[in-house]
Amino acid sequence: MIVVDNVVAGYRTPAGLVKAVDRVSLEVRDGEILGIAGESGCGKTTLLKLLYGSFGDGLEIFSGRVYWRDPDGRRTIDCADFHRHWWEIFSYVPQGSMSALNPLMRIAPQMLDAGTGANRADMAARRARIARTLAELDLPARTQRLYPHQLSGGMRQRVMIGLAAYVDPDVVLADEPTTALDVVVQRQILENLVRLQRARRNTIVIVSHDLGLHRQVADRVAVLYAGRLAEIGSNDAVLGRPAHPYTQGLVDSLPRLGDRQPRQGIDGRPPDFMAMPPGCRFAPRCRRAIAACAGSDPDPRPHGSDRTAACIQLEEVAA
Amino acid sequence: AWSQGMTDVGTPRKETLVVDILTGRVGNPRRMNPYLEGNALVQGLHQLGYSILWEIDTVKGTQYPALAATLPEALDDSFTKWRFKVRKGLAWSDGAPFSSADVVFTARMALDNPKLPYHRFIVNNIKDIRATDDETVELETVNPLPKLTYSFGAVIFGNSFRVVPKHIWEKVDPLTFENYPPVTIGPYKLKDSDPNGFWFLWEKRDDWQRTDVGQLVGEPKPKYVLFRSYGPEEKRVIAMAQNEIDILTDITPEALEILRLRNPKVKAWYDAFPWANLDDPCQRGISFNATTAPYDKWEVRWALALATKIDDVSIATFSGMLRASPIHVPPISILMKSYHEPMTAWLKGFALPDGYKPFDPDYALRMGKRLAAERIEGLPKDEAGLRQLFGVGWWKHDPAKARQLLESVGFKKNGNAWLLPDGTPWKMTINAPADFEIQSQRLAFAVANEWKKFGIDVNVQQQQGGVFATEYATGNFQAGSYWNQNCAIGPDIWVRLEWWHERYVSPNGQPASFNRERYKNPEVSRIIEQMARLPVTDPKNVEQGTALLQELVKGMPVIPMFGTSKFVPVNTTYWKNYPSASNYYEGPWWWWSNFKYIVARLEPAQ
Amino acid sequence: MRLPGKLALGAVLIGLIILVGPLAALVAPEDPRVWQTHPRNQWPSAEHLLGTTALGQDTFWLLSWSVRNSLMLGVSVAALATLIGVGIGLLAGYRGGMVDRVLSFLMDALIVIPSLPLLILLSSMTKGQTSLLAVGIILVIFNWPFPARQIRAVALSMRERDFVNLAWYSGESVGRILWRQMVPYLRGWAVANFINTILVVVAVESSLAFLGLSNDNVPTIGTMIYWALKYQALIAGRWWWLLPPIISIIVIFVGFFLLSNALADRLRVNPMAAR
Amino acid sequence: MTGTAPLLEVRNLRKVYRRGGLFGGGSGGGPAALDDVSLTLRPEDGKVLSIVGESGSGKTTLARIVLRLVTADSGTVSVAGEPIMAQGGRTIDNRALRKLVQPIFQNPFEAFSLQLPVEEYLFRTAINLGDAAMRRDPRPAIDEALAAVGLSYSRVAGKGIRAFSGGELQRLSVARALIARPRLIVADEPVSMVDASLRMTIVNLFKELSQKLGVAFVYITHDLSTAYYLSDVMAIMRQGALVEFGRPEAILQSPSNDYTRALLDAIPTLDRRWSI
Amino acid sequence: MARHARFLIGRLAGYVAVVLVGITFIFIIPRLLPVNPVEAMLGRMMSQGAYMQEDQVKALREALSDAFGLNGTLLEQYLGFLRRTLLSQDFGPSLAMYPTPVKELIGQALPWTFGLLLASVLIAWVVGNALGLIIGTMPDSRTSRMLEAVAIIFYPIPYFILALVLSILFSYVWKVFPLTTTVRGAPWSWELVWSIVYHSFLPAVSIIAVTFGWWMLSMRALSSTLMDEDFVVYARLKGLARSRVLLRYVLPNAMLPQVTFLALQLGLMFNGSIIAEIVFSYPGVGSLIYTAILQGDYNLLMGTVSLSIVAVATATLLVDLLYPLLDPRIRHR
Ligand SMILES: Nc1ncnc2c1ncn2[C@@H]1O[C@H](COP(=O)(O)OP(=O)(O)OP(=O)(O)O)[C@@H](O)[C@H]1O
Ligand SMILES: Nc1ncnc2c1ncn2[C@@H]1O[C@H](COP(=O)(O)OP(=O)(O)OP(=O)(O)O)[C@@H](O)[C@H]1O
Ligand SMILES: [Mg+2]
Ligand SMILES: [Mg+2]
Repeated sequence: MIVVDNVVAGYRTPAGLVKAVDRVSLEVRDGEILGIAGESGCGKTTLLKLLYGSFGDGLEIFSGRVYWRDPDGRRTIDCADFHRHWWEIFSYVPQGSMSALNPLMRIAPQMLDAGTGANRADMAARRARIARTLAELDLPARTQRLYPHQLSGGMRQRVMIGLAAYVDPDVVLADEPTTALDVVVQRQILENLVRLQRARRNTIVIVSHDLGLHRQVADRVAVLYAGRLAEIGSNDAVLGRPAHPYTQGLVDSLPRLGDRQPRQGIDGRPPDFMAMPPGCRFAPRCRRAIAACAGSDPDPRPHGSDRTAACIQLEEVAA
Repeated sequence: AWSQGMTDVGTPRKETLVVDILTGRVGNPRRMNPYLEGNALVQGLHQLGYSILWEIDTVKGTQYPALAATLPEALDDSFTKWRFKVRKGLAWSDGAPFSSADVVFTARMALDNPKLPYHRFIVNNIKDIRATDDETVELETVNPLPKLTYSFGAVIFGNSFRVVPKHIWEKVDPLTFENYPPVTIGPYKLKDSDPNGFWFLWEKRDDWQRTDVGQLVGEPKPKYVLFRSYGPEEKRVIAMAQNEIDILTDITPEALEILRLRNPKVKAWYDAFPWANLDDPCQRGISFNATTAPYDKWEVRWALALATKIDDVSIATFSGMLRASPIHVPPISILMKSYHEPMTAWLKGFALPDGYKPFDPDYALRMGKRLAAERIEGLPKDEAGLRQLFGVGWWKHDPAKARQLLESVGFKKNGNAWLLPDGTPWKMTINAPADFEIQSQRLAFAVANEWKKFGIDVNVQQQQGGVFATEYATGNFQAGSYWNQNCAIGPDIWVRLEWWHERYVSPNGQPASFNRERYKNPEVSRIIEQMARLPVTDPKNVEQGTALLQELVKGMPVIPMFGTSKFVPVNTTYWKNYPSASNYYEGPWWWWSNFKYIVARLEPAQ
Repeated sequence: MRLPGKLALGAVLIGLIILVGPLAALVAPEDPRVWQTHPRNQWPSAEHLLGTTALGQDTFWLLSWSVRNSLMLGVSVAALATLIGVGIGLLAGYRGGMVDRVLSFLMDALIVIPSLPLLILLSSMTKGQTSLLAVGIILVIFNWPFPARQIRAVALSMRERDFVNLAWYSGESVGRILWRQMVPYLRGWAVANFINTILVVVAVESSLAFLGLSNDNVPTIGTMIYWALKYQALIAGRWWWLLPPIISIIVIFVGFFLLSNALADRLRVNPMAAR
Repeated sequence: MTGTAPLLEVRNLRKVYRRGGLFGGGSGGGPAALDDVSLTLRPEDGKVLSIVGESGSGKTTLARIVLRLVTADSGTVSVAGEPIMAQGGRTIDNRALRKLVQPIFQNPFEAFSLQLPVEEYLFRTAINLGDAAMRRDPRPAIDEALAAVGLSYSRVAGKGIRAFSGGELQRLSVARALIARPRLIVADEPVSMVDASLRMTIVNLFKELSQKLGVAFVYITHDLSTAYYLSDVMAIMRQGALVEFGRPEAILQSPSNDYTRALLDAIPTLDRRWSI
Repeated sequence: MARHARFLIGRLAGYVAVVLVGITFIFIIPRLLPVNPVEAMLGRMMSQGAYMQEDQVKALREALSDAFGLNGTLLEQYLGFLRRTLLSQDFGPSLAMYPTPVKELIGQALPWTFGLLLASVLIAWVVGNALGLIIGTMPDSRTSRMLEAVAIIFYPIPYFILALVLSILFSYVWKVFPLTTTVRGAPWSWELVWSIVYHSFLPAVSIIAVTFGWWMLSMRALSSTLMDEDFVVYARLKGLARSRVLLRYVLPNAMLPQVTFLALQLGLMFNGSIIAEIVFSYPGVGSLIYTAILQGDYNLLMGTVSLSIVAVATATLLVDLLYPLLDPRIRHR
């Protein structure tokens, strides 16, 4: 279980702090698939990096704590030490995975490389696993011998998924893993992933802005808005019966095939981290905003059995 | 890095004399054919391998028979028919006896091989040569050749007529023969050499008695003579400082100073100032191309002489360890006696056409004072000693007179800078050797420094050997720190000064063999012709020589400056009885053919 | 962080060199090229800060002239050679095709031709009056192809990257693409090449002097070292003659190293965060 | 026919990637990335051509050939009547090409230099390709384009690529292409990392631009719903070949091809859950 | 395919052109120099003081000009030269060391140059790049700061000084290495190999000391830029050991310029290292070139330099062809 305990984290820039994750608390439960959704730039990637313990690029925790606890609760690891367990407990599919491959190495050695520290299964076995994984991802066998630039965007992305999955870690953290994939392949891969997850009971966190995708695979879904956790709860609750006006807006803006009527997204634009509106951050765009919204920035509170949400008018909004 | 008492070529250090190779590493070490000009010989072949018919006594400046048993005897009054005998009982290093046939064979080989570079010389000089018996050679020259021994015996350095063994060479083509290992006549024979040319090991012959050295001096003590090259001066100095080498050739005064301080066993020619041997037979000065304006005027050349403060030049060049010479032969001991000292009176009275007397007899005294002020020890206390050390004097430093001379031929002074008669600024380039012949190199800079102060835009162009020589030969120079022209070793100074004859002048652009200053003086030429007719031993040689020198002083085609100071340190750790100022039995020219006579006199020090 | 420290140290070192070199040379009370103006081989003293040479020159003033000349020659040759080299290398690699073929030919031909005989030719044609300018030009001509060849290789690979394509589609000229898109990736490299070339220039000066091709009218660090060696300052322990030029070249190098790296760091956009 | 040239005409394109290596030669690198692809977007058909297809089916390759970043083995391409690629024939010069076509690259993380502030691309585009007014003062145009993609200049100013999220970078790519106002924008998955709400905003913008300003789009995507929503003509690709080409309604309502049916089937929606 | 063939043909034509230009140049330049090999040799003989008469000098001059093949027009000489070099790789006799064939001289020097320079160039390359990589990628670690400080202070010390100081230290103060080259041992024996290694040690160290700096500086710059790239960042996120990230991800991506220049250096190696060879008395090609220039030995100069011309041209050709292997993205346009 990964616990995020009231964390404020983000980036220090000359213009000020970017608190891309702001007072967020949540748990990633063992053996679940957690979907993280939210608008572009709301802090999904940042949150995922926290879960992975990746601080190389200026990310800092300003307050709060992130740690992992093993199922028996005997061992905890602080996120500062996660990196010792990369590709053993945790693996990661970065966003923009298309440029995350070394242009001068063929695919197979790059995959073999991952987790060399932790996973010392013998080479032949690992090669076989790589071949199997790539096949599962619907990649031709020759992919192994190609250089990254010889792959299409989607193929590279699949390689990255394979890279994270083939060593079979406890926790797979995937950041927009299927953006470059056509839906057929995407479905195939996700189905595969879920099937494997069910068999092995490992944990998967998928970041995606695609609510439809979360609906298909996630056990629970978290929705972020401008660095804050808007809503978290079971798939059916959050996506079936959104409680937060923002989640509602997202659900509504989802285009439907065959629909040619102009559709509007949520009004307005996501706020700037440097200039957050006072009170509830969503208020300026919220169709149901009331005067009180500008005065308080609500923390998530339980709403129903399996969800928490952060809105002062929860009752009213709930469908 | 030498192990217990052994050299790194595997000979006992105590029995080995280690000598610097004058020219450094030899690029083609297996080629020892002395008749092919690209083969370096100073790695021992010249000094120890071959013997010369008539060797030079470097103390007296006269020749004596070496390989020959006698000096040549002229058979007629026209000096075209000669006879001499070769030494009896000599043998080649392979044991074959030496005889007059070898001498004749050598000459014939050159005569019969038009492609041999030496051929033309022999053809021009020898009409016929034959051995009348095992020890007698008779020859007939093409033209009268009163100074036959100069042509076929050593004067300076040696002679190109190197007798080779007939029994070997008659079977080979001298144009391609490598001559390795060489069969030689000297007291040592080549034992081993470095394929890369860094060292050459010579071993004393068991039958050393059957050599000219053996007969004339006796048994040489060093069992081995190792010629080796250490590279740049720093390394050579280190090598001697740690007793790896016994004899160094030609280093700078600075290097000598370091050596003296580092290793008390290292000795120079003198035990005190000026340390260097001053008897090198070529003197240093600045030459002019006498056909290139404005240096074609004697006024200009004389003005430049008077614009030179010789004391400063001396200090800048070799810290004052130099003997000045106002005339065109080197101020070596023998010639000081024959010329410099006798001519002092004339020099004092000598006047330029306008009556100005340029001679300054007191250089020696001023230098004595100046160096004493620098706390140099060991300087002579008395005037005579000083004059003997620093020379009879030089020309005055008189910029005013120099200016007047220049203005008399149309030069103008503009501020501090001189303009040529045509109004353009006077720019002058002095050719100087780059990184070899250090004394000439430094002299050029020092003189340039003087003339700059006088207002001429002087620039020293250092040149590597090839360029330096080529420009000199082709007359492509204005002034140069050249030294070839003014050399002499004995009272008969004809050998080199003969080069001043105007028939040798070539147009600029074409190579000249001699008189590269391109100086034409009918009087000089006339005296030279007269001297050519005198036999070597004729006392009139000195008389005529004096006249010649006086003529040259008037014309000043070269501004003579100093004798050459050679810093040739020796290391007395393993060997002693090297020649030195106090033990003057030979000059210190390790790279001359008479080196074998020096080796024969060395004694083990331990 | 550390940046200002580096910058400051670099600036101080270069400032020092400028002070000791060009500035001091301006106010030199004497022409250090003239020999025998002072007693020889003097230890450093109040009168002669760095003593005197074996030729009776004041070492300090000689040093200041040398540093000035070497600095001028070194910096301008290094700057030009680096600029031309990087520019042409990028152009050849980026444009490819005929342009590349021609430029590569030029580079290869210049790399292949040894400069030594050419320098000898030059010096003999100018009768030893080879000016700093002429030497500088030759050095530039023979030193740009090396960076060019290396940079071309980088450009060959970089031109396949999308941000370069995007810049091209932003209407950028070839020049600006090279300058804005490629150079920033090579800035550090170019700076390294620049300071390295300064060293090359000083080394060439001394080997020219070693070959007797330098002009005695123009003292430089290289020739100063050469003369000191020639007069055996090294083994005679006359450190005040030999060490100052060596220290100068080290200071120049380290100074430029710190300064240029600090500046390059400044110029660089940190991709992690806002500027 | 109105006599106006097609906005985009692609004829018989073929491309097989070479294997690379020491001599770069040898053609057997793999199957053809494009196998005799022809398609045309006529003005009368509309402005937006969307290309949907399997991953690795050659969409990007096609786009890059139109952009002249990849040379095809054979075939011709012209945009608005101007030849961009012709077998041996005349082609337009680079300047004209850039006025005519603009790209949005698939991978936003590769599309900007790590060493430059991202805004530079916006400014340079405006200055190089904009009209006189824009050249004088590029800011208004930039602000406008940024606003259109839900960003503001102050959020962009001075920042390097790493300071942006993936979606933000994609939006910047879109904004840049818009500033150039070309005749054709080749957008390779321009909104794949953008959430549904913003995606609609941007897609709406495309629609608006195509209608108001006549900018044509090649819209490469795997999002069938926006493709359907936006495009006038749709192409579906698989393994280097065009499997369907026509009006989106026609294709989606009566897919003639198994692959198209599979595509429609695989779209994740909220109302339906896959049975895994 | 056709495009590729075009590239190859063009590149080969360039190769031939470079070699021809270089060779022509090295034919012409010495002949413009004011140095005449005959005069140079006469000068040498005279300054050694041998007594000569004028007809002797003249005769020598003619004989030597003839032997050296300096008669005939420049064009005739040039054509003859091309024919000889291209057809039979024969450069004729050395002029300064007449009549030793140039081939023989080069053949003797080559193994030395090769041994010394090949080893030291490669070692410097490895050491310099390794240091540069460490310093560039871990700019804040103590070790790399120290390494950097030491390297940048030592690197600018002029070669000549460094070499001399080294030999004073190790051949005089602490006598572990010899002052000069005396190689002993039968050909191809271990003793010989050891002897060569022993004698090459100091020169090699000094060459390495002055050449590794560039590799370090350039690698430092290249690798520090690369640290920002996504694939490097991700490689670290893969949990790879730092060394592996550096060696497999950073290093190869910085190799293009490094390999290019290494190839150039290996080509230029045939030039030898003149100063090193002089200071350390090393019998390599460098000292041959030096003598050739000094003595106006046209043939020797042409022989040695042609060798280096061909070597450099070949090296650049090879790297050009190798680029696609080093970076598969590179295509020849
Ligand atoms: N430079 C290249 N060298 C060799 N093969 C390549 C190269 N680029 C692409 N390919 C191959 O060409 C095929 C088509 O690739 P392309 O990038 O056009 O696909 P795509 O349709 O854009 O896919 P995606 O939706 O995954 O981005 C793929 O099989 C890919 O492996
Ligand atoms: N290194 C950084 N320095 C400064 N700001 C950053 C940095 N990385 C991200 N940000 C800012 O933090 C916010 C959150 O970024 P994050 O990458 O977490 O978004 P995201 O939810 O993943 O968006 P997307 O769906 O577009 O990828 C963004 O506004 C972004 O501009
Ligand atoms: Mg993200
Ligand atoms: Mg693609």
